[in-house]
Amino acid sequence: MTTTTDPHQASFRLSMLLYDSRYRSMTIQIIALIGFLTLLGWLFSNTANNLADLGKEPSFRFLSEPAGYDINQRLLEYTNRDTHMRAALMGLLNTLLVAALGCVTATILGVIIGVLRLSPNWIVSRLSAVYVEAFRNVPVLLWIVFTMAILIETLPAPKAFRGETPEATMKLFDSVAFTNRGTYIPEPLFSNTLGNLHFFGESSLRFDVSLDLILLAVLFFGGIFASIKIKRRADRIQEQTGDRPTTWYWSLGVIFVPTLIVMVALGFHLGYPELKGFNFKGGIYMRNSLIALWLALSLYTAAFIAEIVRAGILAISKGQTEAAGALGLRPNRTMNLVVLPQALRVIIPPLISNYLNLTKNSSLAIAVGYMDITGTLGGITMNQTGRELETVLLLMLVYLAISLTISAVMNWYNESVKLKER
Amino acid sequence: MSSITLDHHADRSKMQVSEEVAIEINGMNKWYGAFHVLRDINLTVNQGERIVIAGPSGSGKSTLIRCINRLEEHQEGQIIVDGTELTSDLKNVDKVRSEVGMVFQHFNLFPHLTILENCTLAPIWVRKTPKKEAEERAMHFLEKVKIPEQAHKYPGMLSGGQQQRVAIARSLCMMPRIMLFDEPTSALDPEMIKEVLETMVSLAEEGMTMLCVTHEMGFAKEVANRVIFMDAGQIVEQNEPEEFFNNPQSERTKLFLSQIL
Amino acid sequence: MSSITLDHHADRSKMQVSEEVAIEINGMNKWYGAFHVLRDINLTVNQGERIVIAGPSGSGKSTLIRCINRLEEHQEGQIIVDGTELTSDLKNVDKVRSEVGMVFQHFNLFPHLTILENCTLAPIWVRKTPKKEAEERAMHFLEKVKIPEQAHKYPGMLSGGQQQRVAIARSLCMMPRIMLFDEPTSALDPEMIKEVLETMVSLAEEGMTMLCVTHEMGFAKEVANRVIFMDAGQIVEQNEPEEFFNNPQSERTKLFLSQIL
Amino acid sequence: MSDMSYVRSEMLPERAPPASSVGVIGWMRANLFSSVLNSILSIVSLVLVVWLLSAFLSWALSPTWSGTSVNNCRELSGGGHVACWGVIRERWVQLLFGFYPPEEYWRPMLAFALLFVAVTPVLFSMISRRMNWVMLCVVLGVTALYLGGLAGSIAGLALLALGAAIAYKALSTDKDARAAEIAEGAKRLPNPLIFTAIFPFLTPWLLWGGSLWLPIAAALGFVLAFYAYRYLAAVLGSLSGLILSVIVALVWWLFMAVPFGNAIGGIIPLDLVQVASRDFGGFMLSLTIGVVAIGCSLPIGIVLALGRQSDLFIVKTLCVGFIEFIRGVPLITLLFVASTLLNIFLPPGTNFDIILRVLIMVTLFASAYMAEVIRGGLAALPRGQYEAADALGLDYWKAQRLIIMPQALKISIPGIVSTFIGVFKDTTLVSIIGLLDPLGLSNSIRADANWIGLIWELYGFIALLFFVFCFSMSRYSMYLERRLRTDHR
Amino acid sequence: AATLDDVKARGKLNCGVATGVPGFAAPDANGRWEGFDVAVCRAVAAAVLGDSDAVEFVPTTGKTRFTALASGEVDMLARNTTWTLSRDVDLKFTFVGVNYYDGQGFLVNKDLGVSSAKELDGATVCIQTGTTTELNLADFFRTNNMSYEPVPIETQAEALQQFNAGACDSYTTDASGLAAARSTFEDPSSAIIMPEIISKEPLGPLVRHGDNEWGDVVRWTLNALVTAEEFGVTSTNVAELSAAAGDNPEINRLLGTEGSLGEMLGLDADWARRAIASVGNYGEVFATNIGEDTPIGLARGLNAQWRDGGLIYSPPFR
Ligand SMILES: Nc1ncnc2c1ncn2[C@@H]1O[C@H](COP(=O)(O)OP(=O)(O)OP(=O)(O)O)[C@@H](O)[C@H]1O
Ligand SMILES: Nc1ncnc2c1ncn2[C@@H]1O[C@H](COP(=O)(O)OP(=O)(O)OP(=O)(O)O)[C@@H](O)[C@H]1O
Ligand SMILES: [Mg+2]
Ligand SMILES: [Mg+2]
Repeated sequence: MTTTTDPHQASFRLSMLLYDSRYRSMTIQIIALIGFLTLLGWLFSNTANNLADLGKEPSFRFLSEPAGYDINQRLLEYTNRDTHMRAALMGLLNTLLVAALGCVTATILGVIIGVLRLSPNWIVSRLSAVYVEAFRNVPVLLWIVFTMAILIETLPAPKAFRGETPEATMKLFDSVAFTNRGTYIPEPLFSNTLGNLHFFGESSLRFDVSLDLILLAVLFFGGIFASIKIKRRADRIQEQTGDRPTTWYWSLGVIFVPTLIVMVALGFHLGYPELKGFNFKGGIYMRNSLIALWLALSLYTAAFIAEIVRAGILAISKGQTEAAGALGLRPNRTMNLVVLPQALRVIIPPLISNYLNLTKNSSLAIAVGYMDITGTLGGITMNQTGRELETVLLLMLVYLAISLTISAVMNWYNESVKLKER
Repeated sequence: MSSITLDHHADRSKMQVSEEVAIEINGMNKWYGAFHVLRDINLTVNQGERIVIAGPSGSGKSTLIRCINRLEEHQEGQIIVDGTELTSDLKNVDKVRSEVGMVFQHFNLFPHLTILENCTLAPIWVRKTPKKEAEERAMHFLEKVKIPEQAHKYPGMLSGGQQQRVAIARSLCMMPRIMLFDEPTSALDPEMIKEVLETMVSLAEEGMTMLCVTHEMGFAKEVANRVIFMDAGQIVEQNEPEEFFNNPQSERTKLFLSQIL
Repeated sequence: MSSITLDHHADRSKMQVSEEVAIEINGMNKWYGAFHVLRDINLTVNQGERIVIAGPSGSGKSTLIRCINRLEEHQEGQIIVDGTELTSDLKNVDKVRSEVGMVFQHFNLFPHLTILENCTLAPIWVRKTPKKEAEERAMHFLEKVKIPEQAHKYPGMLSGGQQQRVAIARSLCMMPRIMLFDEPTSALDPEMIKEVLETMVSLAEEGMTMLCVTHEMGFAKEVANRVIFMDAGQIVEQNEPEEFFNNPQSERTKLFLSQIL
Repeated sequence: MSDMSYVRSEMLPERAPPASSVGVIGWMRANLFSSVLNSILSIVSLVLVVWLLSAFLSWALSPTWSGTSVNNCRELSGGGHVACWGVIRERWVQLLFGFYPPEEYWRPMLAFALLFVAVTPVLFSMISRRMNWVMLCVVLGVTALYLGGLAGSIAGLALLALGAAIAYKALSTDKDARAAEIAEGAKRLPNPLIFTAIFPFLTPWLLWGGSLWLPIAAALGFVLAFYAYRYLAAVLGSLSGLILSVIVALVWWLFMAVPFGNAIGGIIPLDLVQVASRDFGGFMLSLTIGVVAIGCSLPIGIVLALGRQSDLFIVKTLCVGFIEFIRGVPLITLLFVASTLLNIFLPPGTNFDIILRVLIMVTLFASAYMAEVIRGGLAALPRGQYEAADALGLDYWKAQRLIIMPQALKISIPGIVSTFIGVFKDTTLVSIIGLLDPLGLSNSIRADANWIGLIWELYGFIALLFFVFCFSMSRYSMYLERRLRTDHR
Repeated sequence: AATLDDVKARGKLNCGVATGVPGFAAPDANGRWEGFDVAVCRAVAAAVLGDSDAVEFVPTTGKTRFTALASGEVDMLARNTTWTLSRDVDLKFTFVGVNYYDGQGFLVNKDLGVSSAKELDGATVCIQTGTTTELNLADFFRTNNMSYEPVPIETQAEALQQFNAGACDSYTTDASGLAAARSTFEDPSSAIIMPEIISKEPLGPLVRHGDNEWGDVVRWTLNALVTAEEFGVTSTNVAELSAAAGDNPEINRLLGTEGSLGEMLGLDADWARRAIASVGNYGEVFATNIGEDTPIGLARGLNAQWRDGGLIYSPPFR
C-alpha cells in the first residue's frame, strides 16, 4: 500500500513541535542541547572573566619549567632541575605502580579471604567475616593513615641497626632491612652488563631500559611460551592416550634454565642494602609511604573482593558441585573445571570495577606523602605554580583515561564470556 | 501423580536380574543434626534390578539415594556398593562414584560447556579416556538419547527434556554399573516427561541396575521389578509392582497410593 | 487448545451490533526493523462487535492489537479509532487511549498500589474525576468482576484469576468504548480461566466492543460475532464463528484448527 | 518373587544421634576439627586471636580516662605502652560536633533524630503509620521539654500526651477493628511521608539557623510550581505546563523567595541563632555532608537515570557523559575543584563558603552513582508496567511519578543505602582540603601541646564511630535485600 | 573600601589561619582558636568591630589558603605565609607587614651526632608541603652538592610523629615551627636546631590586591601592636593611658586622644586602644603565645624591637 499519503505534511503547525511525536523528541533534544551549551558557555565566560580579574591566563607553559622540588620514590631518574612535566610523569608512574601492586595483592588476599569465609571451619569463617566488616565499614583514608602510623611506630629506625649489639637486625640472611622509613631488598646487578637503551633524548619523557633486563625478560617469556607448548603437547597426549604426562619439571626447566644460564653469563649478583651514613644504601628501596598505601589499599579492597568472590562461588549452585562429585571428579578438579570457570564470569566484572576504585583511591596517597600524580601534579606543582585550573584539568584527564581504559577492558571481557542462552 | 502413557511397551524379558549383589545396605542410620532422617535401612539390590522408591515428601528418599554415592555421609551402619564399603576413605568413595551414575531433578548440566564437553569431561579427567574415544562414546550415548545433533550447543539452548536426556547420557559416559535417579522428571512438562521416561525404559531394557526415586507410577509398573515405599525415614513396604499397587499391605502405603493415583 | 465450558450460556440477544464504525484499519503495514510483521491489514469493526483473533504464534496478533492503541507505531496505512486517526499527533493518541481499554496476558497490575488505587489511578489523573467519584465507580466495577471485598488488598495477595479480573475492572473504570484483550487467560490455571472468561462474557452481554486475541475456542463460539484468523502477518480468513469452526475455507485455517481443537 | 516383599510392622521411633555428632563435641568436630587442615587452621586462628586480643587489651585497658595531657597520662598509667584516653574524654564532644556552639547542640541532635523519623516510613515498611507519628511526637516533645521555659514545657507535655494517645489507640485497636473503622469512614492518620517531605526544609533551618521563613519560602516554590502545573497543564498540555511551572518556580526562587522570606520574617520573626558552616566539624560535618549529598543527589540521580534510559540521543549522550566523567575521576579531584576552582566557574563576586562548595561537588559525585543505582532499579521493572501505564493513557511524567518511580525507588533502596555508606566514608577526604571532619580535627588536636604524639586513641575512636554507623547501615541494607528477594511478587 | 564595609556590615571578620600549628594557631578543647597568628586576627577584629571575638576562623591548608583569600572567602590571611615577590606580584596579594621574621632551619636528634646542616648528606628530611620550604630545601642541598631524601608531609602533627619515631633524620620548616615542635617533645633537649638558617622567611598577614583601604587597616593594626610595645603601652595600662591625653604625643596619636588617625583609616578614634586591650601589644602577644615562658619557648631573636637589635620596627604614627 503506497497510496496512503501523510495528511499532516502539508499543514505544519507550531504546536506540533510539542504534540507530534515526530517533532517532539527533536524539540526536547534541542532544548536540552541549548540548555547544556548555555550552561557551558556561562561557565566558560565566568571562568574567563574571573581569570582575567585575577590576571591569570590559562596556559600550560608551566609544564616545561623546572619543577624545583624532589621526589623521593620514583621509577625513572629525576632531579629537581627537571620540568613539571617530568615530575607529573613520575607521579603518573607512581600511581600506576601502586595501583598495579595493589590490584595484585588485593586479588590474592581477597580470593583467600573470600574462600576462607566459605570454609566449614567456624572460627576461620568468623574471622574472615570480622576482617571483611572491619575493613569495609571504616573509611579507606583512615586505613591509609593508620597503616602508615603502624609502620612508623612499630618498625625500627635505621639507627637501631647500628652499633655492636644493635636493637634491630636485617631479616632473611641479612638481605632485607625493614625500617620505619621503608624496606630495602637486594637488587639484581650484572657485572658484565650490556648497558642501557636510551629513549626520547633529553625530553621530559626520556627513559632508560637496561638491555640485561630486556634480554632476561625475552628469555623468560620465551620460556613461558615454550612451557605453553609443552602443556599443549601434554593436552594432545592426553587426548590420544587418556594419560596426562607429568610435565611440570619440563615447564620449570624451559622457563628457568636458559634464564639462569644467561644470568650467570651476565655476572648476575645481588646488591645488598648496607647501612651507610644516615640510611641504608644499595638495594631496591620501597618507601613506607608506598608500602603503607599499597597495604592499606590492598587490605581495604580485598575486603570487597572477598565478598565478590564469595558471592561468585555461592552463585554457582550446589547442584553443580554435586553433579561433578557424582561424576567422580575430585574437589580440586571440580573447582578448576566446573566452579571456577563459571564463578569467574560472575566475579570478574565487579572485580574490575574494584580495580577501578582502587586506582581512584590511590589518589589518597597525598595523605601519607607518597608522590603519585595527585601529589606531584595536583599537589606541589599546583602549589608552586598557582595553576589550579590547568593542573586539576590535567589530573582529571589522566584519571579519566585510566578509568576509561579499564572499563573498555571490562566491557570487552563481559562480551566475550556471556553465557550462551536459548 | 501424573501417569504418562509410554508409546511402546517395555520388554520385560530383556531385563534380567543376576544373583550378584550390587548394593548392600545394612542397618544404616543417618541424622541431620539431631533430626533422624534415615532409620535402620536394610536393602540389598542385585545386579540388574530396577527399583523404584516412592513415598511422601520429606520421607528421606533423596537422602537415601544420595548416601549411596556419598553425596551425604551416613553415621551408622554399612553401605557396600559393588563390594566396596563406603567409609571416610576417599579412595573407596572415588571408586564407588565412578561406578555409580546419578541423574538429578534439576539436570545440573555445566552451563559453560557444550553438550559434548559435558559428556566427555568426566571420562577424560576421571577415567583418563583418550579424548577421541571419549567423544565417540559420548556421541554414541547422545544418539541413544536421541539428541546427537545438539552435541555442540550449550545446555542453555536446550529444552528441559533435552537437558535431562543429556544428563542421562553424561552419566552413561562414565560406564556406570548402577544408575541413581532422583525425581528425574518432576521438573519437566508432560511432553518432555515422556521423552525422558522412554530413555530410561530403554536403559532398563539393556539390563542397567537402576534405583529411581519417582512418582511416575506408569513407569514403575512398566519397568520396576521392585517398588520400595518409604515414610518417616524408614522402608515401610517393598514389593513387586503388581502386588504393591494392587494389594498394598500397610496403612501408610494405602493412604499414599490413594492420594497419588 | 483448551476448551473450558462456561457455566451459563451467553445471551446473544443482548449483544447488539450498531452501524456505527468503532475501528477502521485501512491498508496498514508495520515492520520491526526489516521484518514485515503486519501486511496490508484491512479491518472494520462496528460498535458492539465482539471479535476474536486467532492464529499461530508469531503471526502478529498481539502486534495488531497493540497498534490499535498505539503501544506500537504502524508505518503505513490508516488506523481510525472512533473517528480519530492515529498519527504521530500525541493528542490523538491520548484521545484514543482514553477510549480504548486494554487487558494484557500478564495482568500488569501496579504492585505498589492497592486494588482500589489501581482502579482509580487513571480516572483521577487522566480523566480528572474527583477521588470520591472514582472510588465509587471503581467499587462498582469491582463488584461487577465479583471481587469488591479485595479492594484494599495489594495485587500480590490475589490469585492470577482475581488479578486478571482486577485488570479488567481497571480498564473499565476509564469507561472505554472499546476493549482489547491480548491472551487474557493464557497465563492462568484452568480454574481461573473460567472466572475470567465469565467476566468477559458478561461484558459482551452489555454491548462492549471487544477485540480479543485468545485460543479459548469455547469463548469464541459463545461470544464472538466474528473470528479473524491471522497468519504470517496477514488476515487469512474471517467469518462468523459457526462457519469458521465448522467450515474453514483456507488450508492454513484448517491446519491450525486441527492442531488446537 | 514374593521373597522380596516386605512390610514393616511397627514404625521405628526417632533416636538421638551418636554422641560424636552432636553437642559441643559434635559441633567442634564438625566446625573446627573436621580435617587435619581444618584443625591446624583452627589452632592457628585461635592463637592469632588470643595474641591480638591480649596485645590490644593490655594497651587499651589503662586508667588514663582522667588524664589531662600526654605526660599526665604517663604518670597515671605508670609508663609503658598504653592508651591515653584523656584525649577522648576532653575532645569527644568536639569530635562529634566540631565547633558548633555547645548551647545549640540540641539542634543537630534534634535534626538527627528527625532524620531518623523522616526515613523510617521509607526504610522500615513494617513500622505502622501511627508509630511514625508517635515517634515524631516523642522526639519533638522531648526536645520541647529540654528547651524548657513555660511554653516549652507545655508544648512538650502536650506533644508527649498526643504521642501517648496515638500509641494507646494503636495498641488498643487491632487490625480488624481498624479496618472496620476505616470502612465506616473514620479518618486515617495522614501519611508520615508528609513529614519526610517537610524534613529537607526544616533541617537546614535547624542546623544553620536564621529565619524559618527562608526555608518556607523555598518550599513555597515547589508548592507554586505544583499549582502552576496543575492549572497550566490543563490549559496548555502537560509538557508546556511542566516547562512553564519550572520557570515559575525558578522565578520565585531567584527573585521573590528571599524578599518574601525577609519581609515576613520582619513581621513575624521565627529565628534561631545563626551558625556558620565553618563551625560545623567532626562527625556532624561528615553526617551533614553525607545526608545532604544523598538527599540532593536523589532527584538529580533520577533525572540522570531517566536521561540515560531515554531514547533521545542527545539527552542520553549528555547523561552518559556526565555519569561516566564523574565516576571516572577520584573524589579528591572533585574536592580540589570545590576548594580551588568552583569560585572561578561562578559569576565574579559569588562567594559560597567552602562547606557549601564541598556539598555541591559531593552531591554531583553522589548523583552519578545514584543514577546508576536507580538505573538498576528501572531495569528491574518489567516492561508490562510501562505498557499498562501507556494503555491507561498516563503520559510520560505521570507514568514515571505514579507507576515507575515508586517501584524503581523501592527496589533501589539497598543500593541507595550502600551509596550512602560509600559517600559517608568518603567524607573523610574533606580533611585533605582543610575541613575539620573527624580526621581533620584529629590533626588539630594533635597540634595541641597537651596531646601531641597521640595517634591510636584518636584514630581508634574515629574508626569506631564510622564502623558503628556504617556497619549497622550495611546490615540494614543486607536485610532489605533479603526481604526484597523473598517478598518479590 | 569595599572589604572594610563588608566586614562592618557583616559584623564578623573572616580570617584565614592554619589548621593547626602549635603556638601560632590551634583550636582548644572549647573550639576557641588561640595563637600568635590568631592574635593578629583578633586585634583587627577588635579595631574594626570592637570585639576581638567577632572573628570567623577559616582553617586553610597550604593548598587552599590563596584561593580562599583570592575568592573573598576570607578577608585576610594570618597564617605562616612567606612574603615573596611572586606571591605579591603574580598571585596579586598585598603583604601588609611582617609579624614574624623567620627562616628555614633543621631540627635533628642529638644522638645523631650532627652539628651542622652541611653534614646532612644522605639524610632523610621531613618537610611540610605546600610552602616554599621544599624549594629552599632542594636549593640548599643542590648548592652544597649533597643528596637527601625528602619526605613530604601535609601536617605538622604527622611530621613530628615521623621525626620522633626516627623515620626522618631531620625535620625542616621555619625555625619558629621547629622551636615550637621541639618544645612539645617529652625531652626537648634531645633534639637540636642546626645553626644554619637556609632562607629568609618573613611571615606576615596579607590581603587581596586592589583594596588599599582595607590593607591599611590591617597594616596599621599590626603596626599599632608594635608601636604599643615600643612605647610601653600594654593591655594593662592602655585603659589608663587612653583615659586622657598624656605627655607622649606618639602614644596620644596611637590611642586616639590626639589627632584623627582613626578617622583617616575609616575607623573611630579608639581603634588601636581596643586592639591593644584585647590581645596586648606585640611583645605581650609574643610572650603569651610563643615566648620563652610558654611551652613553645621562642626567644625574641630577630623579632625583638629594633631598639633591642631586632627587626621589629613600626613606621611612626603620625
Ligand atoms: N541438608 C539438610 N540438612 C537438614 N535437613 C535436611 C537436609 N536435607 C534434607 N533434610 C531434611 O531431611 C528430610 C528428608 O529429606 P529428603 O530430601 O531426603 O526427602 P524426600 O523424600 O526426597 O522428599 P521430596 O519428595 O520432597 O524430594 C526432610 O525433612 C528434609 O527437610
Ligand atoms: N519488539 C519487537 N521487535 C522485533 N520483532 C518483534 C517484536 N515484537 C514481536 N516481534 C516479532 O513479530 C512477530 C509477531 O509477533 P506477535 O507478538 O505479534 O505474535 P503473536 O501472534 O502475538 O504470537 P503469540 O501467539 O506467540 O503471542 C514475531 O515473529 C515476533 O518475533
Ligand atoms: Mg527428594
Ligand atoms: Mg502475542
